[in-house]
Amino acid sequence: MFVLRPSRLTDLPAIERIAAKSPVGVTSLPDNRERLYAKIEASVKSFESDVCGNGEETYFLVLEDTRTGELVGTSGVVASAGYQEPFYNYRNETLIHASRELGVHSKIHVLSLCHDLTGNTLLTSFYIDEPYQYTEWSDLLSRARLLLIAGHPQRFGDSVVSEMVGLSDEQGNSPFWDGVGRLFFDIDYAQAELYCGIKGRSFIAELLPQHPIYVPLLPEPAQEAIGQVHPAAMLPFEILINEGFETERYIDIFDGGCVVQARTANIRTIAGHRRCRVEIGETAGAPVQLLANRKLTDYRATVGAAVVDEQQGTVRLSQTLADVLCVVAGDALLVCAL
Amino acid sequence: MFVLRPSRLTDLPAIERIAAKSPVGVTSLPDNRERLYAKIEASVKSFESDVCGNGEETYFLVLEDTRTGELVGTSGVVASAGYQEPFYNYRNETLIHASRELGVHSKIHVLSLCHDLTGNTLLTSFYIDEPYQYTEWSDLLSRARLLLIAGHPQRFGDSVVSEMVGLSDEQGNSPFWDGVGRLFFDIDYAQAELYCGIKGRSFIAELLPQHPIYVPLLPEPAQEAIGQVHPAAMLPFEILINEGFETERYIDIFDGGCVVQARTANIRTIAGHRRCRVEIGETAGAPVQLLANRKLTDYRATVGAAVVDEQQGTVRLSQTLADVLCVVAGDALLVCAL
Amino acid sequence: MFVRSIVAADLASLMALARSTGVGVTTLPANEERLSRRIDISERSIAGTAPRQDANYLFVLEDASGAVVGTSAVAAAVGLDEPWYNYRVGLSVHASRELGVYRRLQTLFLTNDMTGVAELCSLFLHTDFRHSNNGALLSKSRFLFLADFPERFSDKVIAEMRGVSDDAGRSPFWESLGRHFFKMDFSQADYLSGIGNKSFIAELMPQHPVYVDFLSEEARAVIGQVHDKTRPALSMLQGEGFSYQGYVDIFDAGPTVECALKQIRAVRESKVVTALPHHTQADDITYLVSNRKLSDFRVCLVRSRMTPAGLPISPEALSKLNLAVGDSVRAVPLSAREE
Amino acid sequence: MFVRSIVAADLASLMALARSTGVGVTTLPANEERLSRRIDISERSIAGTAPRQDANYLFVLEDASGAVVGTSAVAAAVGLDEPWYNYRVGLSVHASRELGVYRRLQTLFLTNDMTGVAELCSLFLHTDFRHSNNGALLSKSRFLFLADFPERFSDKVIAEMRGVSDDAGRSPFWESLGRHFFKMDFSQADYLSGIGNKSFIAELMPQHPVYVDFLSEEARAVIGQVHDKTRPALSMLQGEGFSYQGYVDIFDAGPTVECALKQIRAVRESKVVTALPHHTQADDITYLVSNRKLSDFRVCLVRSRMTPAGLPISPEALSKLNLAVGDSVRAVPLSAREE
Repeated sequence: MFVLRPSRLTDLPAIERIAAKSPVGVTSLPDNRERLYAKIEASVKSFESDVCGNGEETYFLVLEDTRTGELVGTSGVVASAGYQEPFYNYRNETLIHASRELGVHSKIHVLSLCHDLTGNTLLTSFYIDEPYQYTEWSDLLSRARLLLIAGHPQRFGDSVVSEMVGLSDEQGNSPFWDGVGRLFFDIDYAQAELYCGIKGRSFIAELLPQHPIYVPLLPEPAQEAIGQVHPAAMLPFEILINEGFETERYIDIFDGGCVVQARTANIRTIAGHRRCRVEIGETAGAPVQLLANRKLTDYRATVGAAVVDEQQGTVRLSQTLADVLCVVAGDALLVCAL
Repeated sequence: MFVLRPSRLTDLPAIERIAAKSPVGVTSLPDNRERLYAKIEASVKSFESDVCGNGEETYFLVLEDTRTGELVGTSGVVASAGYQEPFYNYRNETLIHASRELGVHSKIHVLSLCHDLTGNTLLTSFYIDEPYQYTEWSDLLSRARLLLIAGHPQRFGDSVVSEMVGLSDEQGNSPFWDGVGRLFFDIDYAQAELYCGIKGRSFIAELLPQHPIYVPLLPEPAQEAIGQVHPAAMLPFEILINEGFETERYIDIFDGGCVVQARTANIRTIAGHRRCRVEIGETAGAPVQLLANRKLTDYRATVGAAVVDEQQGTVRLSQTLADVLCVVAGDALLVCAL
Repeated sequence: MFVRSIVAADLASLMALARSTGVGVTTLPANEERLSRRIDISERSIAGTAPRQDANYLFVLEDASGAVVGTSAVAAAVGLDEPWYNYRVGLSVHASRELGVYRRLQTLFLTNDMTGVAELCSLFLHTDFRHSNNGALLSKSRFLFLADFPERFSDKVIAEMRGVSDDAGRSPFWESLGRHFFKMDFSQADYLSGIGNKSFIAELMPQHPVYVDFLSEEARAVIGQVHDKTRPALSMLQGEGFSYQGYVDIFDAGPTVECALKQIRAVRESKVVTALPHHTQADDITYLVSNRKLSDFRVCLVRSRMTPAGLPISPEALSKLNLAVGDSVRAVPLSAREE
Repeated sequence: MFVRSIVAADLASLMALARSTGVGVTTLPANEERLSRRIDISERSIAGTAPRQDANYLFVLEDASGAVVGTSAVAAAVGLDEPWYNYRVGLSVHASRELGVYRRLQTLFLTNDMTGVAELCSLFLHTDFRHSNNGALLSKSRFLFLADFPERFSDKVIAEMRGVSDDAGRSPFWESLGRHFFKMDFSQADYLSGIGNKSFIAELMPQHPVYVDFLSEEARAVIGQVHDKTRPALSMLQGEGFSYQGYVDIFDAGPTVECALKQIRAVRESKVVTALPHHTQADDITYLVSNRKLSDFRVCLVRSRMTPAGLPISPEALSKLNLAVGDSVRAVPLSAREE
């Protein structure tokens, strides 16, 4: 059994191991001890903080094997994208070119540099070891973040976004970067991601032109990469699509990867969860559900059998599960169908 | 008592009288017999049409005094903005100008020509005679459109927008037009609105530059007019704000007036209405509510006393009210609190 | 051979010339109504009754038999009626010392910068007459008109040079840029533009800067380049002081060459002198000579040598110019090489 | 008085000159380290060891006592290290025949078009010496250097002219445009720009075209205009063939004037001739004469008259030039008026 909980400074060695395995493009999991340490430290502070809006907080979670204590995955939530530095994306847009005299009305696809998504809550740092992909545990790893948001709505934005890693080949070349970014920088994709890791992403964005980029002029491979998702990122992408996230409007400025967005209130897990009072008892034959407490520093989420009584507003759990979730009878618990 | 119903060709003289009274800027109520005739004709056809998406339909409603048959107001719904010609607005945007070396990060407000709202359902043509403003009848006139949408969601878009008339003085001068549009056209606001009425609005939009307009460079009065609403349009504006429409993002390209927008599903009247079966009976002391049937050519909406039984899913009405609403016992009726 | 202003009676000859050109010369369509309008505008321009935005002076080359064998024209000021579009080839530098990045990118900006300038246009010479300096006479005679009546023109003069296209009329620049923005062939766009629809086409072209690096290699190579067949015309204009200053055609990226009116060699170096009786000299050179008359403007070539007293001119040439000895003429060596 | 390349030993004199200028001359700050670096770059430029993007040739005017009383410089190619920004004043026409609308709007486009061109800069003359053609000598001596060593420079040469500002240093253009984009005074922006921070400031300026009509009337009036005190310098450059081609400074909208290197009058009309023994003539004019030596470049003024055999030069002038009779010099009349 696995439990999702806030990361601790003592997790650093295990998280380093995970970061080393995560693909290029997941800049939120840098393969760099100091930055990971800072990330955990910021998360600890965020969980401890007493805030009433979404500010600089970043929440970093780990998926722990309750038997062995081993970590097999990470995920994170940034309370407010663009809080510390501007959060840039390309917006997919069409321009209308009209000539009444010729009776022509053509729509031209352009990419416009924007920071529309500033202030949105950002889901980041999703990584799970291969054996647990496409199981209830990968669902837990991604969706428990949404229950964290549901449990503490005042700490997060009205919209939630997530940047999906875009297409790149085995040599680390990104067709979108090669067709767009390279024009302005003459450095390759891996180098660009490296700079981002060190200098921050807005550093490069600020050097990109503010003029719209005409998509029909881009090389075919770059056009095709627009809004695509790297095969290695299909799992987190599919989970969010099932949650009702939309894909059309924004893409990543580096690799053209899809940026998904949803109104917080409309996300399936957030709209569909129930808040219940915990009862300890028999759960044989009960459905397996997504469960999360409403605590912060003691935030826990897992997947397990639970019986919800809608009328009473209660949820019945085994004692073991209650222990894993750090709750006792009478505590609040968020429950959502898998 | 007043009832809202689809306009008919025989209403033309009465509607002409209303159009003559409506303020400049309400181009959806042109003071022109032929165009009003075409508008009614299109509406009749739309109510009769059998469509399964939101296309070219335009619905034009009139508010009738049930005693005298006199018309005291109009309102309309365009199923899909930009269906026949592009629907242009200015998008309020900020550009970030950053200099790391100087440690400066400034946000510059710009207006970008866009047609983002294409495909949204558009509320138009709101006008009500002075004595009935700020009464339940003005509420009916505006909100019954939302019940029309609620009753036939497949005929409308996922988002609803409405353009509010912006600021202009008694001489018909618009400070926003004088500061922006006049630069490119050298014609005054009234003339511009006149051209729009005749040639269509996109005609002028196509001649505006695609480059963003830097707001700090505009004359003060033009800046101040951005997103403002003409005093004469405060009533329809306030009704929609109460419905949860948002104001920040788009403005009109002519007068800078506010363009309000809401997700269809989140609009208060749409989210909060109940669909009930009609029962005829006693309603003494019952609350006065917004009522609309689910018909098309026989669409009727009014405000009256009605008793809703939530468990049974029924609504009890007087026979008089049922007659006004063109419903008999067992018919569906949409009910919403005022 | 001599050049003169066109007159209404030339319509039939002009039609005959237009028919002989075959297809493709959009500025000289074999359409009686349009040619008649061109002649009318030219006559009204000379009479001073055409407004400046319409003024367009059309000249013809008349051969010994009195036939019209070529045309050339000057528009007083373009773009005052409908917008006149060019791309301007600019430079955009993206650099970051911290990242060690320095990129210099060519950009194309849609502009109307040439609004109001005078334009050399409608140059056409029947193939049978493309020899013996006829082309130079036909083209450069306009410069003497500019020199004689500068107040009728803008201070700047341009000529749009045909860009690179292959034998099938395919323009690599068009294929890489224009075609994306509206679905038609270059030849069709060029035709619409030629008959005066340029502004409507331009509505469809990108308004935001286009980075040249996004274009195909072939397209990049032809920006500001002329068609092989236009090379002699370009050389001639360059010899007169015209130069490419970064403006190109929005369809084929052919260069617009420009020169200040007063800096055109044939304007700057032309002199108003007295016509003297003729006497042949060993070191005669070819002069371009105008009669300086607005209502009956004529230009021909004269073999002679300037003297302090004036220019000796043969009786034949004087008769072409409708002048007599002692009249005033404007003369300039036909080309800088002659001097 | 003569002009020569700066050498390391000039540091103390240069510091003294810089101190005497008072505040405000950003190109000549009284900062020993920065002046020392300028001298070093100039020496390395002459030695050919400075890369082209850094090459900057600094000259000084030495008076009879051996004191340094003025400076002038040429940068080989600007914008190769950090972007070089200008606004280009363009035209945008908004017209609709159907609406009867025709509007011609001036626009400002941020460009890096001047990237790679040579720039005249750092001209400063001590107030006590602003007479007797000293200013012309100091400024124009650079043209002889360009004529003698053109391969070291780009084909185009520019000079940025100071724009209009009032006595308090307030620029109407800045107040109407720049100030909106970052909250500082023109003088501060100008200072940051002067010390080489131009590109960082430009990051804050609007990248999209700005319609001039959005600016204040005062600001519109000064676009492409020079400060009253800069008018003589502008006239001098115009006399040499420099002209304003629509590029202005992004802060104060002062004009950038430009000329092809080979078209600068003092370059084009200068001749390499032999120094002859001196003899005064009645019709002597003032020549600008260089010794054509890269490692010990010198220029002075000579009253003389060109002969087919060469230029007679006085012994004093020859000594300033470190030459003897029979050596080769480059000479040009100091101004077009002299000819």
